[in-house]
Amino acid sequence: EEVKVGVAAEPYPPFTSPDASGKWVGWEVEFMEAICAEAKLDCVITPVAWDGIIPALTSEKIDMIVGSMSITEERLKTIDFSDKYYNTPTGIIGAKGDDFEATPEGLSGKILGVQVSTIHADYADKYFGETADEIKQYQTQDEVNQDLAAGRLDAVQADAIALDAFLKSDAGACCELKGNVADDPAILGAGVGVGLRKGDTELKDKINAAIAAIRANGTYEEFSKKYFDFDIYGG
Amino acid sequence: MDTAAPAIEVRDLFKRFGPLEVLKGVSLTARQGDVIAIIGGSGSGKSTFLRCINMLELPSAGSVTVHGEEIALRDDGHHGLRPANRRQIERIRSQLAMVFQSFNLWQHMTVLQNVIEVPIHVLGMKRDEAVSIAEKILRRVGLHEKQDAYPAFMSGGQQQRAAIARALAVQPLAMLFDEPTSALDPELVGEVLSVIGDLARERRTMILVTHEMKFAREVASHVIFLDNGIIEEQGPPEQVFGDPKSERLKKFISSIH
Amino acid sequence: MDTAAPAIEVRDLFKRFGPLEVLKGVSLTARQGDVIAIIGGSGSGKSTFLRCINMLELPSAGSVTVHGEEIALRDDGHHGLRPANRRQIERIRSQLAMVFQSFNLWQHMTVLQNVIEVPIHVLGMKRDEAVSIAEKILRRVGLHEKQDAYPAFMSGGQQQRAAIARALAVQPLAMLFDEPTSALDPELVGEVLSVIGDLARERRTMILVTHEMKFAREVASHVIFLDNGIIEEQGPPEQVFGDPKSERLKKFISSIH
Amino acid sequence: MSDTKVTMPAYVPPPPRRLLEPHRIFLLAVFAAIVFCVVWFMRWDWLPKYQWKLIEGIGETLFLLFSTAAVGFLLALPLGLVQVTGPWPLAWLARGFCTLIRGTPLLLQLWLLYYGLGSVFAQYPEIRQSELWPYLRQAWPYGFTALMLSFAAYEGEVMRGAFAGVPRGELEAARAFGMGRFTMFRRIWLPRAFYRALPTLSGETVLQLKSTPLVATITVVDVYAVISRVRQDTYLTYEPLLLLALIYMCLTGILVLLFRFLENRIPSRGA
Amino acid sequence: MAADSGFLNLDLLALSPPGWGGVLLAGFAASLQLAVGGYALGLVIGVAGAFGKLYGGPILRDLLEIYTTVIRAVPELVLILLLYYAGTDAVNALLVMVGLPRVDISGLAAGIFVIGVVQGAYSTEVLRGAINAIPSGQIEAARSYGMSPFKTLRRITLPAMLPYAIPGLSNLWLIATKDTALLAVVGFSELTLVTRQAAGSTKAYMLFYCTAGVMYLTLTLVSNQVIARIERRARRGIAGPV
Ligand SMILES: Nc1ncnc2c1ncn2[C@@H]1O[C@H](COP(=O)(O)OP(=O)(O)OP(=O)(O)O)[C@@H](O)[C@H]1O
Ligand SMILES: Nc1ncnc2c1ncn2[C@@H]1O[C@H](COP(=O)(O)OP(=O)(O)OP(=O)(O)O)[C@@H](O)[C@H]1O
Ligand SMILES: [Mg+2]
Ligand SMILES: [Mg+2]
Repeated sequence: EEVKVGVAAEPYPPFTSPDASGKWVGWEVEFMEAICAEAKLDCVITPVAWDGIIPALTSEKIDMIVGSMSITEERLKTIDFSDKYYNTPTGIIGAKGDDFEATPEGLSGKILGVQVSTIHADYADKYFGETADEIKQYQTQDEVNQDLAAGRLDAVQADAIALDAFLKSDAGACCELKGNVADDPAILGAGVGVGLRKGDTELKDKINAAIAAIRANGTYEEFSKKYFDFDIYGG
Repeated sequence: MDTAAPAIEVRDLFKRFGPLEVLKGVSLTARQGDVIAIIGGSGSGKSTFLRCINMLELPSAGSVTVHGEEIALRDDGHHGLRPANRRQIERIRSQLAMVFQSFNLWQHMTVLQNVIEVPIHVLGMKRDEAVSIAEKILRRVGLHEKQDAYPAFMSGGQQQRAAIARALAVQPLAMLFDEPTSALDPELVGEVLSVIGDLARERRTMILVTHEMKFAREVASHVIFLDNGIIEEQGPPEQVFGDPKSERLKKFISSIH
Repeated sequence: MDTAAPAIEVRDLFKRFGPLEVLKGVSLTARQGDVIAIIGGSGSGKSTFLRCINMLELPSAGSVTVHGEEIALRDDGHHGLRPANRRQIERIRSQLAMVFQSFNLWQHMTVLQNVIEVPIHVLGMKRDEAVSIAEKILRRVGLHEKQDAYPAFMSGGQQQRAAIARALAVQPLAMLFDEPTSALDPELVGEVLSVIGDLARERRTMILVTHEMKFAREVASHVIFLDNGIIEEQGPPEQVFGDPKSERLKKFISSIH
Repeated sequence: MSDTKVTMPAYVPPPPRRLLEPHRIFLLAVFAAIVFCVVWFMRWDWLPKYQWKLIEGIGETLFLLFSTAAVGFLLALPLGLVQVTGPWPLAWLARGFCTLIRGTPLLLQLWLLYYGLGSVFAQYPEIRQSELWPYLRQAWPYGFTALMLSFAAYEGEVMRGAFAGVPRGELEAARAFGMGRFTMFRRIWLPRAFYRALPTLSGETVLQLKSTPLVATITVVDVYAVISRVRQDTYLTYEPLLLLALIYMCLTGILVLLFRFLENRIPSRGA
Repeated sequence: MAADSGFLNLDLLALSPPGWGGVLLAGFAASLQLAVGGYALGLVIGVAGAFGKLYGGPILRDLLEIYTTVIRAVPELVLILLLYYAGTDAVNALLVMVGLPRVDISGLAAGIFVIGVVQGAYSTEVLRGAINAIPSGQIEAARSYGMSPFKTLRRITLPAMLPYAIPGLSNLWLIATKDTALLAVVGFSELTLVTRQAAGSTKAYMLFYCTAGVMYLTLTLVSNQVIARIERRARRGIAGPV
């Protein structure tokens, strides 16, 4: 049975990004391959524009979303999720030498960049909307990072892991982590899950079983080690 | 051919465009070999009359009989007429070859292609035959060397002669000319008139609208003066031009030096 | 005005287009009040000659003197001439009003705007004054009610009269007409000719290229027959039309019935 | 016969047409039913929350449209003119510019300007000291530049055609009456070309309006970006897009009417 | 991955990994497929639409008017989003209604559909204008020689229309090639999206955007040459500019 797995067409390293041969690589791609193998699903990667990925799921262009999508109340109104498969804190980075904290006060007068249609966009709106000078939304995380490096942004809020990968790259040399934001589970959700159509319980059960299985048999740990030196599954 | 029935017989033709009544009962009989010239002021309805004969304009009332066969028309429910039988009209049209004032040659075809188009695609003639007839006709109107030229690259006189050749190629029962020379330079008028004059001398049936009074006088067997949608006066050319009866015609003839 | 110097004097004008020598030494003198008609076959160089007079075409050799002032030309290094002084040409042009065969009215302006354009923007007249002069002129050519119409909505005869009004409005030293009636319907020719006839009777200096022999005969004080780039024959109209000397002219006159 | 009359190969005389024929009434009824269904069965509860943002977005869209069209048109005049009369180096430059811009997608030009230049800023942080930095930092100048250049290139072509299409005779008449070159350009050539180009310009301005949403991809918050926000906040697929389509249709309608008003100032006959 | 890998690091364009050239070419091919398919579909719609508008009944004419007006008033970007989701949804809903299984509409098919529908509206207008531009006398002459309506269409109207339609149609082709870039926003892997991915992954934004620009420009220039040739042929019988 063929299952179309939607990933964001915009590169989101180190989770999903195309390489120079056009293949999709990254931690999340390996995760997907692992659960598909476990659940005996014939998975095909289908890139979809991030801001249209939920409509694509509901209109059956894809069957599931593996795209670092956090499980939130708001999304649960429209789609269903599997159990979480990783969880990370949310961080804010900024240029070196520009000292501020990842709090509403710290961001006052700053230009903050986020990726559209993410929990970070929602969070920034709610907590920094008042104080920050401007919140800019980008199509891809790459472009957010790029604009921070270019100096057009003062701060970037995103998934701490994705930010970490950026900071370690050459382009990220300009910047440093200013801290993690205060948690708000209602917005930031309870970790990242596989997005599924409502009512597609059969697939949901298979995925949940597969996640539990790869967690149990050590596969999860094995491919995670290639990318991270800490436990990405989170608490 | 059956010379008993007139080639074209028009009876009590009326035509209105919306509120404007352009033709108010015009009749005409053209026997085989007649050359009828229609003259009249601008807007008097000459072109409209000619176009009604082959149903390019549908008359509001009246009948047109071609070679004994009346064109079947029926009421269209809006105080006008519409063709009862499209096939019939198409057939009759191909017997009444029209030569337009502005030539209306098909621009995407060479002269030869223009001439053989109707014989092949309407009359169903074989290509070879059509080409050989066309070549004869083109030679006759003096366009033999121009047969592969496109109309846009020819002078007005040449285009008009090509249009005449196109009309001749269908071997029409009668030819209708609408001011065949008024779009031409004075110098080109001559060559076209001489071709038409030849046709007249061959006693081809022709109805022609013209402004060239001198020419009408020479070639026509019958002249009709249309004014304001009715035939104000008609008769042989000597009489119409030489001894006009009505005031309007007198004035008209004097205005054209 | 100084009537001693001729209004326009052209001397030994040559014009070649590439290999084609169109004018081969044409001279002309138009005194104040002269009406000079230029006739000749198609392609004989009539338009080119007229256009050389106001330097719309630059002659290859020769001189043009307007009201005693010679238009300064200098060698362009390619066997031709070019204007030595653009200002002078612009000034002289505004004294030689040209009326084109195809009217060339400015389509984006109403008739009135067309007529006042040059007085205001070239001659620097006040708007009020220009309008009042223009209205007088328009009334004169019978276009008073049409003054706010756009040229595209007027008949050919009306457009040609508007073009004449535009030319009159600059109060020109002389007027140049290039076949002012050949683009018109026979019925419109009359009205334009009558306006020009009026101007001739007022003894305005005019040079006109025309195909209307009858008219040329009536209004011209001098007729020039151009053939093949040279003046084949010239003289008063009675002589040129009534008693042509050269074979070419005889043939030409007989060809135009 | 007029040239513009369409002669169709059918013999049915055209019935008199009125605005409200029976079938139109039927179509209107169907349309009303669709509108009713759309309003009734779809979710529109988010509208009040976003109305101010939407209005601001429309404002931004209109600002971009009018500013880029105005400046672009001013640039298009010389671009068109030198291609018709200019010395060849200028004519070539202008033609090259038009080809370059017209030959590549606007989206790509936009990204090249914004992110391409951005990567240069990342390499040379000194740029941030310059006086222009406050502008370089914002997104709209890039959107403005890209849209403006694009409009200039397309209109340059249009104006080239319009300048070349002014009948020679009318220009000759101007010369024959002694107009200087500049007067002739100002009084005859330019206005005549402009009125000729108006119908095309109207179409092109609509195209320009339709290009403006691309700037949303470089963080300019126009009406499209606001609707994108709505889409991501509500996860609705169709409703926001339908509203957006409606907004653009209204804007287009207004533009078309504006241009028609301009066009009607100089009546023209036929084609 | 260095930011200073710079503008001129042409290794990044090598055809095989780690160069991105191969990916770009694949994207270019996808763009071409989209453009050709969408353009062809648009032409089919356009021919049908033009004749419908000129000779169809009043209802058909009004419906076509609505189609062309709406499509030409709404930005392509918005149309692409709407049609991309709604179009494929509608097809599937229809299939389900008649009891057939849902089909899986590939991105390419959906893209061609979207571009085709948009192009169709413009082609309709171009072709209609071209048919109107034929001097009416040409068609009248055909009628006066007794040609049937269909024969007039085939022998006179269509060939006579071509020279007037070609400039508009060639513009549409160029627009089609560039409109494919808009499918980047729905995640279709055509040239612009893969360029963005390549640029994002390598940070060599300038290099990749310029490369893609050159590719589009080449396509345009080549197209111009071909169009010029076609136009010369079609305009054999026409003197001077149309
Ligand atoms: N299709 C039409 N719709 C409305 N009025 C028309 C139409 N065709 C002709 N007319 C009008 O009918 C009248 C007669 O036109 P027609 O063309 O028959 O005149 P004509 O005698 O041929 O004149 P001319 O010598 O100028 O060609 C004119 O007033 C004209 O405006
Ligand atoms: N710009 C030009 N370039 C090349 N040849 C030209 C040009 N203008 C005119 N000619 C040629 O010069 C010759 C004379 O042309 P001109 O227009 O002066 O003739 P004309 O006497 O006015 O004829 P007509 O009575 O037909 O108007 C013609 O052979 C024409 O082809
Ligand atoms: Mg007529
Ligand atoms: Mg001439």
